[in-house]
Amino acid sequence: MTKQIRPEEAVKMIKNGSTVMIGGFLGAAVPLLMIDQLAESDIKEITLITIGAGYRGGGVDIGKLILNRQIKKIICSHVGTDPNLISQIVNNEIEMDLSPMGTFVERVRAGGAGLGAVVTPVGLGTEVEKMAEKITIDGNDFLLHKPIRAEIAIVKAYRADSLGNLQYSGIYSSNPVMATAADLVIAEVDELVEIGDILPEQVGTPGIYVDYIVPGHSSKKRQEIYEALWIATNKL
Amino acid sequence: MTKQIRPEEAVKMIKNGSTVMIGGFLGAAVPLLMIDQLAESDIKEITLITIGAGYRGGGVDIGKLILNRQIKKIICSHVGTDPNLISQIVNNEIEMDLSPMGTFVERVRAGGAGLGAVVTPVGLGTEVEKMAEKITIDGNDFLLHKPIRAEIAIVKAYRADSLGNLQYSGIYSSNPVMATAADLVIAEVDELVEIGDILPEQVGTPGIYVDYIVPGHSSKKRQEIYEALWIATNKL
Amino acid sequence: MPKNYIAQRIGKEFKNGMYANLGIGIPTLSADYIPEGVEVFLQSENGALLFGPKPQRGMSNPDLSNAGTEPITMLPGGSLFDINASFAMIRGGHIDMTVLGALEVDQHGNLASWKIPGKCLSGMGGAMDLLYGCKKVIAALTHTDKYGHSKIKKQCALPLTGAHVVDMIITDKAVFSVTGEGIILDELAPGVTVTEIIDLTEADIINIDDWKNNEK
Amino acid sequence: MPKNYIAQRIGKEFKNGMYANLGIGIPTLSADYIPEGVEVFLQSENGALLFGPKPQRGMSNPDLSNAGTEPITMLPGGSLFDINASFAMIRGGHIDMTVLGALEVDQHGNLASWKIPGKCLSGMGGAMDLLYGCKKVIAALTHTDKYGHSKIKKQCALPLTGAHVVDMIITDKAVFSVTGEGIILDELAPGVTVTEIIDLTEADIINIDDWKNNEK
Repeated sequence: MTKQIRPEEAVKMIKNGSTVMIGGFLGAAVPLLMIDQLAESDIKEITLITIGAGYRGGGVDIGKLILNRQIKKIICSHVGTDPNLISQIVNNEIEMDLSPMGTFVERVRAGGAGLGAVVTPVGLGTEVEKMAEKITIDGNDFLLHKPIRAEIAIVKAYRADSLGNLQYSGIYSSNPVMATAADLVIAEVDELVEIGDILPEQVGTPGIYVDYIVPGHSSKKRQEIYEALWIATNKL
Repeated sequence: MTKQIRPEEAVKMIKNGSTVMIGGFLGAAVPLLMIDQLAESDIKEITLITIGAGYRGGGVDIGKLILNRQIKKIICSHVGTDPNLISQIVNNEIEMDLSPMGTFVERVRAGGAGLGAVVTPVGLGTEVEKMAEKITIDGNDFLLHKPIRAEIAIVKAYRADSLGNLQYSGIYSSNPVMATAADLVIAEVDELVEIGDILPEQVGTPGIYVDYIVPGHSSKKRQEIYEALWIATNKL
Repeated sequence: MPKNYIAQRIGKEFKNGMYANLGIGIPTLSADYIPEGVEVFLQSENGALLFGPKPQRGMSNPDLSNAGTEPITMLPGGSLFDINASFAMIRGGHIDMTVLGALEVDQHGNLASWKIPGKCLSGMGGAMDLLYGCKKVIAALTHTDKYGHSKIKKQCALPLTGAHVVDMIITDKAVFSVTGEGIILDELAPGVTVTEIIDLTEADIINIDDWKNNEK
Repeated sequence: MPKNYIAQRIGKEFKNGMYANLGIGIPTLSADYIPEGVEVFLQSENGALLFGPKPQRGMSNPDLSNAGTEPITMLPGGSLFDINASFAMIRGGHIDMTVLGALEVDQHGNLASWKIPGKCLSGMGGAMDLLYGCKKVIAALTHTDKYGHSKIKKQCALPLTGAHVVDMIITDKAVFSVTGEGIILDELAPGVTVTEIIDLTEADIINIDDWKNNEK
């Protein structure tokens, strides 16, 4: 059964040294309130699993956790948007496990889907060969990468019902796959609805995957936040 | 661009010896009209890729192709529902490539998603070990299976627009994954709609995957067909 | 009826909030014995979660059927997804319990169901993924075949559907737990004696002496 | 402006009905130069197909943005899907063309863009999947760096984003095809001479003699 809790309670499930997966992509489709709670907490030494860094320029969304030096290791595919993150990596303050984006998301899928590895040609002949094992199948080379799982995944969805069913709107990003690949899954949503309001075909993440639902900003509030951010950064 | 054509035209793209993937599962969510066209054609020596045999008892949906002896090889996970198929396999008239269902659908996904293999623990210690390569990752054994692709996939969806976007209704079954894993994809649908009628979140298979749209039975007609079948076979 | 007894006994294993996948036959029948007040979320491997009973005639939906192509209904809060998502759910360890039929099981937790060499061929279908992926695996079968031979073996002779996968065995005569070392007799069906179980069970029952002492 | 010229030249590569993914920077700019009457379906690797221009202020949707988190709109017939479906589409060879920026490319079709050792680190992001998966790969970059050194190399010195992946190179000076053996000069930008290309290109241009003869 899925429980609805406040963000302040949800954040208590994360400990020093926890491995935490956070859904979304460069600031988009991210669980803003839960990230704020994390940033306001004393939790340190986090292993953060995310597709990439936060919103371009740093200091926004997961960039706050970097500024606060709460991250010990990052497992991702891209860090180029956050100069603070880059400098902490370069100074060996943050350890990095990098893979190409398509490989990264398949590694997370493998972690959630009980698959033993990801086998892909992407990155042959590049430094990615050092991050994987090279295998040959019928005379063709491939790179074998290991699955990724987290202790806690924090994902962002549009709506949820009390069974934990999640509906997405717009760019789903890494949220659906991350919801499958953690021991404990917390979903931050714009809106809570009655059971049956999300039709079976509209469910993006079935409730079986979701442990806790956290009410996030309303859709209206999120529109204001992103519109202001885009205007302030000359993107709108 | 996706073209709308009649089933009689679509079937001409299939040749003797073609490798054909057919979506659906034991008679459910299958492209009924296209199967009828195939059954009425002279096309023989087909390699059929399907999750399992046709509706229980045989002779219905893809069971027609078995009765007509149009199939040379079947790549699937289950044949138990069609006694005609079983006898042709036992008599070495049809060659069989079998894998567990979850492995089978991942093999098709790998074929469509550019992955080199499927690595799974399912089937360790069983005869499936003979159907795959055994590999060890961090001390744990897994079975490595190769991708599956077809020359032609015939899938069944609810609605389509003229860009080839497909919307599913009810059990999607193997249709979405099969639409990604063939050189040529034909989709049979209940209904053709205007561009924009299928909302971005409702698209189950983006038009990029679909080459031809074939108008199938209407939803009303399909309801009558399945209701009659279920009543006749004591399932309703 | 042994089948109804087995289904009824399976019913006791359902816990509130559990996600379960039930195989064709006796396991499916067990859904009728889910205890009052216990909510169980049933998964169908062809791509549905939280499905309900058969529809009335005239109300069937051609696109809603279970893994045996029998018409079903969806309950409020149910979800539909493609077959890859369904097996990712199964293989990934997200389903709490599966109950599957078997031709035979053994004291190592092996289960055979998909093939009788030279006699019967069906293909393993989704059963293997369920056996390897689900958190708890219950094998449900009659204790003996039609000749009275034990289906609870020391070692399965038929091709396996899963190796070292069964956690619990429910028959018309008894309930067993499977450990790495052998099977433990947990329960006798009403009217069944320890002597009868010893006679009808080929597998080594590691706690059988305790039962013998208790019966004395 | 070299950047606008490159973007404009990329525009000629768009064919009607093509599915394309455009990298950040010059490639994205090329969407403004899609020829009249040519319909191109743009893919964004974060999970959208057939997206359109930026919305008006006040009309932005917080959940619709491209891979650079810039607000977008969806066009009728567009589709949204999760990131695994997006990269399955890319890696599976379903996208007709990708245009990506680069720090340098070479005559073997190698492309470097993600790392300058000791200086700049970004991570490869989605670029590698695009390079290995898309049917046609165009590298779009200025012909020389700020010191006037050729970015079209005999052999890339920087860590590669993709090995043997580039089909075509479009710069502000010329257009090249990449073969297994070397690069072919297909086209000079207006006002650029063969001598200039020879001076500014480190890579071996295998058909350069034909161009020299033509110029005489």
